Amino acid sequence: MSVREEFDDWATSGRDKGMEDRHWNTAKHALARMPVEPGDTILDLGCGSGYAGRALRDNAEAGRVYGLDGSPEMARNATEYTDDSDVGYLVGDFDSLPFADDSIDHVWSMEAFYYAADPHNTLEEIARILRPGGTFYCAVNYYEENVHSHEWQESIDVEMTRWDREEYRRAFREAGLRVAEQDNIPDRETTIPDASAFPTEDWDTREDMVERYREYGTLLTVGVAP
Amino acid sequence: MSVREEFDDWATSGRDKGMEDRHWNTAKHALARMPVEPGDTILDLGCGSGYAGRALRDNAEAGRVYGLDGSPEMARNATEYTDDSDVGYLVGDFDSLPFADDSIDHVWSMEAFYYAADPHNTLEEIARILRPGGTFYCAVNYYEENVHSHEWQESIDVEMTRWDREEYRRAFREAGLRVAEQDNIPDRETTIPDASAFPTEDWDTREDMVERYREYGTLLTVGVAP
Amino acid sequence: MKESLLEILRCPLDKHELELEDAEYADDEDADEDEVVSGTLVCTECGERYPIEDGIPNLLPPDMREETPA
Amino acid sequence: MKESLLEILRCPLDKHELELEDAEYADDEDADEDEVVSGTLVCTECGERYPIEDGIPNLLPPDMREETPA
Ligand SMILES: Nc1ncnc2c1ncn2[C@@H]1O[C@H](CSCC[C@H](N)C(=O)O)[C@@H](O)[C@H]1O
Ligand SMILES: Nc1ncnc2c1ncn2[C@@H]1O[C@H](CSCC[C@H](N)C(=O)O)[C@@H](O)[C@H]1O
Repeated sequence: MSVREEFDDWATSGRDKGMEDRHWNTAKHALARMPVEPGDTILDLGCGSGYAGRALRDNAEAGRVYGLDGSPEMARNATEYTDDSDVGYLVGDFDSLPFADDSIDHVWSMEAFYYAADPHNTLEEIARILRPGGTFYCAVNYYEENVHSHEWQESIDVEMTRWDREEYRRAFREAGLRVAEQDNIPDRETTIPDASAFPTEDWDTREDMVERYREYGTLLTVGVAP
Repeated sequence: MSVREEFDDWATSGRDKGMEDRHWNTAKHALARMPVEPGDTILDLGCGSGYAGRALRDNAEAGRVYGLDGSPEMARNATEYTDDSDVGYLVGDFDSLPFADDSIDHVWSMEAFYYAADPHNTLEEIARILRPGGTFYCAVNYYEENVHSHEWQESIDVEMTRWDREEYRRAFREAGLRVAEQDNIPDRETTIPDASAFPTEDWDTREDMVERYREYGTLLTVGVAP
Repeated sequence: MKESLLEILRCPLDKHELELEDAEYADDEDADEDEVVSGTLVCTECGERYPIEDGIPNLLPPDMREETPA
Repeated sequence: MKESLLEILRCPLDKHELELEDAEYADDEDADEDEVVSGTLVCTECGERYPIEDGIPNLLPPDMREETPA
């Protein structure tokens, strides 16, 4: 199934908003670290509901924010959620970014990068469009060390790339990006029930759920164009 | 008073260990973000008791770690706290770093950078010794937005530089470093007593103490050599 | 989309500049700049055409753009 | 200090290489490499001398090195 078919479906059934709620718990901490200067141009890859761009405009004085998504329905929803004319959404694919060389100050991507058909090529595309000194904030919950995420592939028809921390660092460097930081950002807000509630529908043990959210959380890798 | 006189005194009266305990609450989170590869050479500027270097050797497979301090007594204490021969301490000054160009993979500094007599020159020195792609992790509790730190200067005889977040970013860029992230790392571990305990010796209100530790915490600015 | 996006937008295939054709604009008096509601973006190099619908430009490579098969 | 530190250590004043003189080594059989306990580091360019005491090299610029005044 194509990205478009899979995620148009998610968008029309309202899953874009559900993801926004869940991802915000860790995304907000990563977004707060971005060294955004007033007027900067920011691109959100796989923007979904587009919340990251709206937050960067509201809190970080970003100049223009563009959200790119392979699903037209996602881009349509995102457009409806804002009337800020300095936030724009467009349809496009990670492997053929429709931007000029050196045209973007910062690229953000949450829970989307690993859907790229050719992630190494996507990193090269990101390195191409970033101006020297621009950053790529790549946040993922689906990665090798997070064993609790491995089964997600079973319910998604788009092939997902499952790198470990070191593979992320290496791939960034191969694409010409400097690696500035790598971090696990814990999700301290998702409610974890008392031990008596386990097993739940999704979790065998409380320990697993604690490990997934409070320990592994979101893996952030920050690259910088040289 | 000179750095040496002020801090030799701190070292011989055991304040190096007190700082280690307090600073570790936030320093460990910043250290965990460093993209250290096995074998990397790391320099700790103003190392005090030298805990950061020891932690990087134990947890991040750093190859060699050097701690530099302007106080001979600090360097002496730090040397005594380890028998790892790949950790070395030396006496030197921030404004005349005794290292070759491009010789260091990562520079770390906790609660020390602002003592530099000429911080802009120190940043240029750091940019000089870092290899391309190397990072500078600069962590400070004393900075403009942290109003609760302003009075510290009164009890320290070395002149301290009090930049705000933006001044840190600008100074890094002026020295030729890319700014990859800036973040406030909360100290969630320092015990904050019940409201009934306030005012305490150090704090008028509980709100102030919460703001100081849980909100402002430690300001981290990460620079990358291009 | 705002017309100024054209400054940095490029053809996804060959990264050349795009020209806006058949543009229709929103009649919003508050807008400080022209808001394109529909039109076509044409690559100045390869001639490939990309639609703008409901203000959203679709810059998918042409082989990914076709409608969902039934 | 380990002797290998000399590979990256430089004169703080002019950043030229340093030469080790009058070195005394620790007689530690476990050490995989020579551990210098005392000696002098001499700048190959300006001739400035930096002491190593108790294994700790002091690379302060000479005007910051003098003993604490009484
Ligand atoms: N190859 C590709 N090109 C562009 N977008 C893609 C893509 N593969 C997946 N996506 C988009 O990436 C998104 C992943 S879901 C994450 C959405 C949002 N960032 C959030 O945090 O909630 C989906 O909207 C999907 O349509
Ligand atoms: N100009 C300078 N050059 C070198 N070291 C300096 C210096 N100014 C201050 N220092 C050192 O910086 C240290 C600051 S105290 C912080 C120590 C340690 N990093 C910790 O986190 O606990 C002191 O040990 C002091 O001697």
